[in-house]
Amino acid sequence: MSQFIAVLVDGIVYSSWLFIIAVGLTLIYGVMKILNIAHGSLYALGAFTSVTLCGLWFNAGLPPMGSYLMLLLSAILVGLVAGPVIERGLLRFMYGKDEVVLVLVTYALFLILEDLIKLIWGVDPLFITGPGGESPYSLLGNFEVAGLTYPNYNLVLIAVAVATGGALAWALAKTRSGKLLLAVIHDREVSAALGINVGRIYFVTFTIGAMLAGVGGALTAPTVSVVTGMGAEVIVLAFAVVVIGGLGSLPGAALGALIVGLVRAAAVHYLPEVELFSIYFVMAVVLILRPKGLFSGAEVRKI
Amino acid sequence: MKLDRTSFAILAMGAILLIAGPQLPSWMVSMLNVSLCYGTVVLGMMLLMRNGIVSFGHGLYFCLGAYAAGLLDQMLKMPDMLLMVGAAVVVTGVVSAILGLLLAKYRDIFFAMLSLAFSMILYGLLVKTASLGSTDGFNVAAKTVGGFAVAPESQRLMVYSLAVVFATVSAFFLHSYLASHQGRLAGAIKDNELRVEYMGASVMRVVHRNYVISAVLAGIGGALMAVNIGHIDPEMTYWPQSGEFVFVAILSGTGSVFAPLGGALVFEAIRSFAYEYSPNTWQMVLGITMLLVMIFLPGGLWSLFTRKREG
Amino acid sequence: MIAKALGTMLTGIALAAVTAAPALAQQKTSVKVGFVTFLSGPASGPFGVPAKIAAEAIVESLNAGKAPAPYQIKGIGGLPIELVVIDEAGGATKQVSEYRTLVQRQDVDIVIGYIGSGDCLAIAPVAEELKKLTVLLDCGTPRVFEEGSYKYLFRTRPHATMDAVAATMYLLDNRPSVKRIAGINQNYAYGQDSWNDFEATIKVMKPGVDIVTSQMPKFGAGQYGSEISALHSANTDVVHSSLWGGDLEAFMLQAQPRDLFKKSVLVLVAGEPYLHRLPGKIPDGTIVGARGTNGVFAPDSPLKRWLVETYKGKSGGIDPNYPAYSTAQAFLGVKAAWEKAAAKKVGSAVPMGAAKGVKEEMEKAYQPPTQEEVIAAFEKSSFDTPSGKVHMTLGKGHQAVTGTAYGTTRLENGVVKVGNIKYYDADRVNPPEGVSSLDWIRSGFKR
Amino acid sequence: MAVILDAKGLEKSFGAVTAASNINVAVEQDAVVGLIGSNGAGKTTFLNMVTGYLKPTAGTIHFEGRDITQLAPREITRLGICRSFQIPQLFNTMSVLDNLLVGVGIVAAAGSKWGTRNSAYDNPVRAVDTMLEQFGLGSYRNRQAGLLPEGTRKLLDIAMAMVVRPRILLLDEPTSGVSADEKFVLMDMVMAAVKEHKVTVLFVEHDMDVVARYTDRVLAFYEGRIIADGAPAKVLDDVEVRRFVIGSHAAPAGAASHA
Repeated sequence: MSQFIAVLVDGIVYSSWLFIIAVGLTLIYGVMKILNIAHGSLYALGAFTSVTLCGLWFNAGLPPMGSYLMLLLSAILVGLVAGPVIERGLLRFMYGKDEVVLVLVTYALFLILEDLIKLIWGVDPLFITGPGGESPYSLLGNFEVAGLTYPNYNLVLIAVAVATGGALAWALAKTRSGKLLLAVIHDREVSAALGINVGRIYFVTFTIGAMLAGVGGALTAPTVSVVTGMGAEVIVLAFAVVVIGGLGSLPGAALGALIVGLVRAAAVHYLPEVELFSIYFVMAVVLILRPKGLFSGAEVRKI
Repeated sequence: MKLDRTSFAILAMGAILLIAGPQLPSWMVSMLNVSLCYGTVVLGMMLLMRNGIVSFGHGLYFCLGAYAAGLLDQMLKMPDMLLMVGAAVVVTGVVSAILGLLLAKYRDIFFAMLSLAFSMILYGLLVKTASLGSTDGFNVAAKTVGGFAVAPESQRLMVYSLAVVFATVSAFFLHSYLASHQGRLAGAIKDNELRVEYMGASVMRVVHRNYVISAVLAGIGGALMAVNIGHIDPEMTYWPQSGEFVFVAILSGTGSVFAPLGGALVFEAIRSFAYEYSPNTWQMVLGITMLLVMIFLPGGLWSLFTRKREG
Repeated sequence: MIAKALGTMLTGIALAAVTAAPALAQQKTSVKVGFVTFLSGPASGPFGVPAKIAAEAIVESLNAGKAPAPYQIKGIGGLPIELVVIDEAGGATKQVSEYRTLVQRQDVDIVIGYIGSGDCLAIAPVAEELKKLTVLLDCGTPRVFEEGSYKYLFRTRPHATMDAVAATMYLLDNRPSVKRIAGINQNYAYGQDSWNDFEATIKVMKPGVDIVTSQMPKFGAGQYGSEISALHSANTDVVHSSLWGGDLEAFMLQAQPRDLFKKSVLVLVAGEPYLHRLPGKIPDGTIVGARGTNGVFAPDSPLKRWLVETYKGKSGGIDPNYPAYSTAQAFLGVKAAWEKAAAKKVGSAVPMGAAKGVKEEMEKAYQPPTQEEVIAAFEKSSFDTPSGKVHMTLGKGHQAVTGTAYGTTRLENGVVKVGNIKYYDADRVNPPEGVSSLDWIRSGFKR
Repeated sequence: MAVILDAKGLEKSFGAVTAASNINVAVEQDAVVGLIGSNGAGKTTFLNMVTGYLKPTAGTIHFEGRDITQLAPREITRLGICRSFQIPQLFNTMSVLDNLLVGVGIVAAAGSKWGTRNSAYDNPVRAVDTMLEQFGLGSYRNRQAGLLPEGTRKLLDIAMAMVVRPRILLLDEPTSGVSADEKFVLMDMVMAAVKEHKVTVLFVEHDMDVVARYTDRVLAFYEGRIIADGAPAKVLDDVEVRRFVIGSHAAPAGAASHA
């Protein structure tokens, strides 16, 4: 029983983490039809930036609790700097091209950003730690479930995941910009004909998507050692999540993250041997049963 | 069979490469050899792309072909190059015929993703298989060709010549295939599947057949690569490898069977010189090259040649 | 159009062939060394770049003739060393191509490098085919010389079996009562081998132990929450781990606040390079090794002080870690063999009175040794390094063995110190010639 | 005349929406049947059920006595029921010639499996050229299909259905998007080709002049049902049809005079 609870807790924590990483990916795909491989690099960028900013914060001798602000600031910075630069400087010249070509464009971007990160931060693994070993990961204390200790930071992950998902769902359903966004998702050309500024919507979407990738990276940074190549490891995982859920679907990303998270936690606890390919196995099974993922739009009649 | 100009050119290329082999510096033979193995895989990618389909998991067959070749040496002690390629053809043919039944229904990004999932499952399985060396893989040595022993000093040249022959035959076959009704049908499927069905052809069956052909080409490329490199590991089915095939296919363009072979050579040359002269930023060099090609040559490098014709 | 394309392609090839025609043989003025190490990817930070820094520092110091005895001769045999550095990332397939390029296009004299075991395995037969002296730097797999036998290939550091064997000995010496064993290792060849060796060793040395769980997270997984819970629930006495780099650091960052190590002792077979990076995150009492008598385990000597000093000059004050020591072993091994061969050549070229040809004979003797002569001198040699003496005894004289050491950590004034260090002789922890590592362990360490 | 196509009791509903109910149609060999009705009346649904794009909720469709209700479009095409589309379905990146050669290739590759018809094309290119002339497409032979003007696209779309040797040709609004003076030119060419190959024709049409001029039978659809069926003059004069189908359309009397 206690092991089952551990699976649940581990699974939910991991799912939250996955969701935070995957939600920006699915948003960008939904609106712009770009499966953004460079999402992994933006995630890494968020992590590296937060190491730098938290480092500055701690070195200035400011109160450790402020490091959370630095995490947030890093995500915003990534969104506001990298997002517009990439969208205005590169992607906007590519709209209308084949989806697969767009994937390749972001793959090229991913290769460039990987080396760029290396040039800026070097190849040494970095982590966030204050002069006395403080880290945003352990500052908040622990909680205990089923005889296991968990840092409260995990609750932050869950809270951020729920808040992000909720905020996006609310914004899409209730706000004017959200409704415009839904219109663009539904039909780009008709929206343009109706006078919606599609270019602007793409710009904003990509910036938000980049920011969400940055949030993922910034929140991950305190729990890991930030190292080159971390984006590559994460991106395929995020793909699996959004593909399982249905590309471009917000509830899909949530369900996909939950499934992947729980399956992985169960595998680790009960059958560690299969952990390595459990996720891809789930992905293949889901795609075989539901070719467009769990939450996919209805087929449009062509004739 | 009537030979057109391209068919002649393919055969001429094969003959020239065979004759040039012994005269070229050995590093160039190596580079050509790797490019030909790659090019054979990319020929298969090109066939799929003619159908409007892109696989992000073709490393699966590249790897299966290589492991089929490797296991022939490792387990059955039959280190014959022709048998190795034959084993690769059989294994990739059978596996793709089965997976193709599923995949032929998928398109666009979903095809790409499901094929990616399959390739990653193979990766997981191989990593778990300690008896095959897990991620370290194992070495493959081919010692005979069609039962005839090859002297160690001429082995490199033999491996190269074999790659030339198989790449030439593959290109020749694929060109004839694409020049036939099947090639037109592939383009038709890319343009409008509904109409193809309403003209009485099974899109599924055509896609399935072309998927199997492309998988077998990848398998041949994998087996040739195994013999050429002398070592195989699960990295061959890891996603960046598959991504690289897509990369080379887009870089090359789908205009002619020469495009994948030439594109593979260009890619290999860029990569090799980037490793050498820019060891810290070779990924950036590749990324920028790729962006430039996609922005300025949307039809791939091949469009450089077709443009001249039109101009 | 097609003919034109073909023509362009073939002209290109022909042109390249002409310009690449080998330059006429010249007098040797330097020793060109191809150095291959990870410059990107997860292994670059902890292994690749320290190795590169060490190589550059060592080459600079050797070329200036600043190394202590017995390595005072400038460069290698008086010739300056020229380094060509290549990134090891990209997998074995690419590495074989790059290796061929190094040897055939760059025309290097010696290749030193390779950290990934897969790369080492793949390079081995190619080195043999191209007949190029190649020294493997840091890879761990015992398979290279257990599955093959090579003339041109050397490995100047011991393989990874001794890490597991010595770790078990140290563990049982210090905690004889352990009953429940668990592991967390990356799911790739090195991680699997480390765990299998450790599991086999402990089953031989202490029959009846319980293997409660073996966690094998994906390489680069980053998130270890579930694994930590599983290890916790397993109620284990020992957690064995060969994690390294970012994965190890992430695991420690996540495990430490979760009290995993209150009840379990942690064995980090390759933990030494991270001690200075993780103060406060490595629990006191952790058993650490450095894959040989490297780093903190290296006995004090002029050579060790030389390495630390030259390395720090290049690294901005950071101490060399074990990949840096491995690099020193490779360079010094080659240098020792080369100079031994040169000396032998001169020594055996006895002037025969005033006979004709003496001048020529002497000139020939003072030519740099041929590759075959270096190899002959390298085989079964012993040489001094910053980590002590290295003996090329396995693999027909091509595979090094050294002793190793383990110690226990404790935090002192914010610095992790290693105490209770025990040294293990090479003979105790390495299999004898001709026996595979796993067979040797299962046979109960028969010699 | 023998009945070639026989639909009995066809029903089709999408959830709560009924798109077709109790449709009974028997079409005789060589007939030219017009399908009329306002948008959403069920004409295209009927066409889609006959060609297998939609499966009826109830009822059966027989072609030459064979039940084709559950067959796929491809199989139905192979048996000899071919169609054109409201929005032309072309191979846009290919030349006009290649668009038709695809069909020739499919027929040739199928060999003896091509329904009951002769599948041999002795000289595919010449056969296609003849067809292009017949449809007035000769001058567009090497043009890219995606760049053709709308009327030409319509013609090519119909030619693509003809090239796979139909026994029954279903045309979905062949003259929509075609200028008024081109309509009859287009229909004359199509009808000439159809007569030459002895093909039965059903076509959906909004232009009552076209209907009156070319059909020998008209089916009027309203809310998923057939409300009138018979000779054009009779159907177009029907009160219900005039009220529900034709509405403010052209005066039926003049149209009837053509028939």
